[in-house]
Amino acid sequence: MLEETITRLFGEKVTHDLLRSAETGTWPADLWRELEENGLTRTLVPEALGGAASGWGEAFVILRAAGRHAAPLPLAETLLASWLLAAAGIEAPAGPLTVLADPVPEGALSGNRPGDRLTHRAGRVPWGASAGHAVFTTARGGRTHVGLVETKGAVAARGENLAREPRDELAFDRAGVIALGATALPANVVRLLGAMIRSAQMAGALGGLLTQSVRYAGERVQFGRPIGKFQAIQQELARLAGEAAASGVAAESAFAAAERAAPEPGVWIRDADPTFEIAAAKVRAGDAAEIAPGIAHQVHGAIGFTYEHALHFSTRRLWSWRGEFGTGNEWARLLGRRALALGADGLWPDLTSRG
Amino acid sequence: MLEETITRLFGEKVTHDLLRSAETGTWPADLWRELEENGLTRTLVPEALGGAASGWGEAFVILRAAGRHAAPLPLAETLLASWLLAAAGIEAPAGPLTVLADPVPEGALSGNRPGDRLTHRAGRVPWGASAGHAVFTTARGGRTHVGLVETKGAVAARGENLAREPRDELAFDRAGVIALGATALPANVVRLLGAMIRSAQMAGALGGLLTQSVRYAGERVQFGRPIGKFQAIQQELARLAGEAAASGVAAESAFAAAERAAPEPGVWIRDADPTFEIAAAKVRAGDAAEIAPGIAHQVHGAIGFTYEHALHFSTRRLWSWRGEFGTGNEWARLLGRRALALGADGLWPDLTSRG
Amino acid sequence: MNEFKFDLCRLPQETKALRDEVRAFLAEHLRDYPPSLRAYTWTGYDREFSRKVGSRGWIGMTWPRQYGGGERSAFERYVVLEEMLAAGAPVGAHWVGDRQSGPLLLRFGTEAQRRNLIPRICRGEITFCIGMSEPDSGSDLASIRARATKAEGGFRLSGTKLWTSGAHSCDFMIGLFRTDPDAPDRHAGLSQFIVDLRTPGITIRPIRDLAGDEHFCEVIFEDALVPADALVGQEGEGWNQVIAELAFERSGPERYLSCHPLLVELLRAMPGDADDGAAAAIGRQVAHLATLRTMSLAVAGLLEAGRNPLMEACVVKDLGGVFEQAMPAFAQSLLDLEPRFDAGASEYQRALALLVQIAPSFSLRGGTREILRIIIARGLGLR
Amino acid sequence: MNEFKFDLCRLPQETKALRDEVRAFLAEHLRDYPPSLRAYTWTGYDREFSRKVGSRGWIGMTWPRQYGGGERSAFERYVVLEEMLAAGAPVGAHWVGDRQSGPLLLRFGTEAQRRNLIPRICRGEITFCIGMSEPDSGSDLASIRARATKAEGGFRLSGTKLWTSGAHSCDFMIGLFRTDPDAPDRHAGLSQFIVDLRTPGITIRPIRDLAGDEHFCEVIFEDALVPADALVGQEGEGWNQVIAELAFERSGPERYLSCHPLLVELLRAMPGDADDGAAAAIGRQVAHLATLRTMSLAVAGLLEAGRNPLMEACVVKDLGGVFEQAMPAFAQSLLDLEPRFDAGASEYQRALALLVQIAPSFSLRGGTREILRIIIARGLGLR
Repeated sequence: MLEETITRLFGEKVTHDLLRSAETGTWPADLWRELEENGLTRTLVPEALGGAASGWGEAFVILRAAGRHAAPLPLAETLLASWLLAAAGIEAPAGPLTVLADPVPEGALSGNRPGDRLTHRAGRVPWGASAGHAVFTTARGGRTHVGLVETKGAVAARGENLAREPRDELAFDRAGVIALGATALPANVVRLLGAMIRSAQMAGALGGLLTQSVRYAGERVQFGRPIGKFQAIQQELARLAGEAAASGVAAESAFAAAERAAPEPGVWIRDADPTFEIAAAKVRAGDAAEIAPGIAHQVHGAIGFTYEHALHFSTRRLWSWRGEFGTGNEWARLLGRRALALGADGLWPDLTSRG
Repeated sequence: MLEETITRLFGEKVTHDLLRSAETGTWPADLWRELEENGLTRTLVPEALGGAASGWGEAFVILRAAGRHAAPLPLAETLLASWLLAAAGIEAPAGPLTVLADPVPEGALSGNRPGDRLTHRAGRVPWGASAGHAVFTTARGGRTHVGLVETKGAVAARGENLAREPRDELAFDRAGVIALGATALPANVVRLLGAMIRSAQMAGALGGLLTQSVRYAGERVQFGRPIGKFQAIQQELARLAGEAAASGVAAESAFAAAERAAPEPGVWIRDADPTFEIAAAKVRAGDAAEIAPGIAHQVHGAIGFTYEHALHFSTRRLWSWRGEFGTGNEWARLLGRRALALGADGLWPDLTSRG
Repeated sequence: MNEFKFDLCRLPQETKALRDEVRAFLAEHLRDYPPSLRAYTWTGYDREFSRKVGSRGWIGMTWPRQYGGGERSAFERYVVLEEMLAAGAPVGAHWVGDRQSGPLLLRFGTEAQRRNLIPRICRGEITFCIGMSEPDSGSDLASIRARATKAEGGFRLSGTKLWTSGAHSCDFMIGLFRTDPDAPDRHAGLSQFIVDLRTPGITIRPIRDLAGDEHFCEVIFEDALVPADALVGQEGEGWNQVIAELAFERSGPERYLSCHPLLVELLRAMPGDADDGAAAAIGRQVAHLATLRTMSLAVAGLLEAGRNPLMEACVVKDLGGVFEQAMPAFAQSLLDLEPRFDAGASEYQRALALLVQIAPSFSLRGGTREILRIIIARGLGLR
Repeated sequence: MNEFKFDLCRLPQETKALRDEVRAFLAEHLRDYPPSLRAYTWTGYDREFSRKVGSRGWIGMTWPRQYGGGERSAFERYVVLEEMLAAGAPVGAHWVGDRQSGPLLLRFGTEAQRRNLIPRICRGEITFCIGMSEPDSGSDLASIRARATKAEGGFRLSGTKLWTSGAHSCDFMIGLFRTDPDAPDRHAGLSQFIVDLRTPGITIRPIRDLAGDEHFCEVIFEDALVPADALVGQEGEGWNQVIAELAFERSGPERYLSCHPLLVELLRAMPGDADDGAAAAIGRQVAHLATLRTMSLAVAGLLEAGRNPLMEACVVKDLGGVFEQAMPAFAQSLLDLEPRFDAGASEYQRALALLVQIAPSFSLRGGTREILRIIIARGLGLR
């Protein structure tokens, strides 16, 4: 149901023209409004705070679809930001939101109550200039606090990733903190869940590559028959299908782990730490992002390299997202250090204890 | 000419039966005698010392052919050992020879003249028990000395590599040093030239894999036609051909560099240090040995895994040789450290200065 | 296009106790079983061990109680299987019976065949092999030439089966024979038989493999007479029955755990000060392993739910095969230790030596990788 | 089977001085040319630079003096080429003329064509593009539909050429057109023409690529009239002439140096304390680079010796393509730096950003990798 709704919505609205204009800096206001009206920007917010009170499983479906369609707006960031706010009991302001990937150092805040001031510089903030508000975390007295600031006046420099999605530099200079609240969340929660939302978007983009490539291989005729009939092409498309499927499973598994760790905002069950599944999902998607775009481009031939064709909206996002909220290397190091610490006799019991 | 002679000789003599019996420990005496009679065991020895006075280029042709036919005897080791002896002005004794890969520590020798005694333990000596004599190196007064000992009485343990070639442990206990002489060679000469001779054997084995696989693909019928007609198989055989060709070129290039550095035994031109080319050859062959056997086995299917089929005589040698006289990793580290030291602006000038 | 659909599936909480039981059992019975033998995983053969497994009720776990089965869930079976494989237990003697022959008989066998054989499979008493390939038919099973001819007292079998794993130590073969040489379609006219391998006229010749082991066999039939009730299922329906059987084969934990004992020993052998590059390389393996397991479990869940996830199973087999086949090279990229099996070799080196040699065969088992990918491509709608 | 034969070939000693000259030239003229532009290697376009290169006698180096060539050896040309490419010099404006169009005209052109065009190519004054692909013919060139029809005063060209690199900045196109639509064989009835791109009836539309550059073009011919002497070689022989032309394309240093500027910048960006794993990874790249160069030189030597190393050239192209295509991923495996091209990006990041995006196209240039490998397989005797 949800999947159908969102797929229909993105399918209709995220047109080629929309994607092109978004890449020149135009905010897709209609699409955003549509998402808001369907309650899709607040799915992770409890009803008490005006949200849909859905879980991470629904968020996965939404974000995978957003990734598949390359939806050019900060839906993933907004879902995460509003969830973080809800965890601190803060009502999310209207409009798109973004997050600061790393905790703000203690000294950056002048106090610990609303009305206090934030002085801090953060780079590569997704959609920093388009989002009205940014959500940040900071450690206070051993607890992770979540805070909310306006981005107005804080945009120091515009930037973009390879997919021409905004990645801006925000410089807060005694910016008023609208709200600040304590949570039970881990200190690296934004980077952790950030990696998770990117893994869902990547899984979606990989599925999109597969769909586009299979369709093209069935249509494009060379040497008198569709190229999809050539064994060499079939072998490659089968590999692409495997990469897409594995990334999808790994990402969904990460969201399921997040659902177990955080069945509702504000709750964080330490014994159900989802770091393993999230790291695995980001690593798996990163590896797929190394293989799959090459296959899709190889199948498409020259046309796939033109800006006019839609393929690059997916491949450039994969090349960008694989590095965001931690590269595959970084998350793999974490998994590897963990495995080395568990040792020969600990690896398998640990893996199977997870489900 | 030389290539034809040696190919004919190995082609006739290195039969399946010979290979099988060698793996059970039988010394291929006839084949060895034939090689000796053709002067092929002393090609690198100057005429004054009773050899053929050929260069490293000829040695490459001989060793590549030996690798291609999986010739089960220490021809490579004998060529290297006799060359080392010649470099020290020592006449090589009759029969097969072997080498100790690493220099013997200074204290292992009771003196520095013939008649002195060697007390030393060396593992994984190729054909240690089959070779009558072992050649070793040792550092004395800043110069690399080459020495000769009998292996008789020194065989502490028999061993073998994955290809069931003997790799024995020799324990010399006050063994009489038959001869010892100073040379201009670098301290790591055995490991260095050892890596080079293995790269030639590996190039030969890779060429053998290609020949066997192409022949089999042309003969084996599945689904009504030779499997070599299937595009998926063609793609893989083309890759195999590339790996074999690259390894051959890299190895030949290493021998050419050795010829420039050591145009005759006893000479070692420091400005023409062949370490770069030899390391590159061992790395390239090692990478090929990771890809090519898999392709050859995949093409051959089940029959290739049987002991009765000849394929494994080549694949098991590749799996063994890739680690001998330094793994690809070890030599790659050396090349990498060198490149890092040369830096961004030094890499290309260095590469092109080599030829 | 068919999009592949893996619905996530977690093992039910109840399986925890079972897992602990299996681990205790393995700890006890495999205490001195070395890594170099564990590396054989499901090709390790030990009738004694299989009888012990049977006595615990871990063979035919999902089958009806009336035939000696356990009527337990597919998940419980999955847990037992993956624990056995991860530990490298010698499950070879009951492997085929539990995985293929039992399900085949339950589905297509006569009541008498089931009563006679299934309970003995469950007890780990009898062992099976699969006779499909022939000298001139590898991946192309429709080209089978071995014949079964109706005769006084049953069928006479003649011809040669090749690459039959473990035939020399098995009691029965489920063999595919041509019963109608004149059938118009190459896939028609084939039938399956349960062949008692002690039947006169059968010669079994083990074939030594490159690693020195005898695992494959050639089985020669010279007018060997089997009774009429050796026929399994319908005469002439052998092809369709085999296809159904192959599907059982595709996505179990054996599809990505064949080299698991090596990964375990690699972790044991790694130096304490592994650098960042090594840590990342290991982490990447772990990520792939975890993902494959999740995918494999998803397929098991779909099967348990009565769905037919044929393509998903193919994808797991393909990815799993690439993963496990690459493991020996991965190990060698991290540790410069020679693969060897002679006297001075460590257990890690022995396990590595075995797997370096046999891993290339993993992409041949149950159809080559190329054919598997063509099946997947068809599943994507390409043909 | 044809065994591939690479006879090693060292550059003659005389080339040293030339190499130093080229380096001095590049040091002077590219002093401020940044890595992010060097990453374009032979797609970098600068007429001014090409004229300077021409004035040094480094275009048409091997051609006869009577047409303005240098009558120098293939090795001297190789040295100039590899120095230019390794430095990432913008050779795009003379690239096609020097590499394909000049040799084509020398081989098949009329005396008048040679006298008119070759000297200007040598001076770096005129630039060429190749018009082969069309909307419905990618790798399958025999399916070309653009037509040349005999007319008063020459030929009338109609149809569309696609993926013509650099047409919008070129003076001439060497185009393949169908002159005999009724030829029985698809490969027959094709002819090559030199088309002055200022000819009325020609519309050139640059096509923006995924990285934001305009390099490809669509060239539309609407009854464009070219003179009769625009025909190159024999009418109807276009296919065979093109095949000969493709062979020039296969094994030069451009087949493995397309990402070289990135490798250089990666070395610059590496931290001083690179660990063993990183060192080994870099060493492996160096080993492959050195081997590819030796192979490519060997092919150059065989060509210079009058041999026809077609298959060897294909092998170099295949291996070189895999090597250079993998370079961006390799760089990313060593350094966790984002590929980006916005304001704050470093030169390394910009070079990486470009190559991450365009490297996948390297296996399409001059025929796809699949087709190349099928050609190699045929060279092995498989068909």
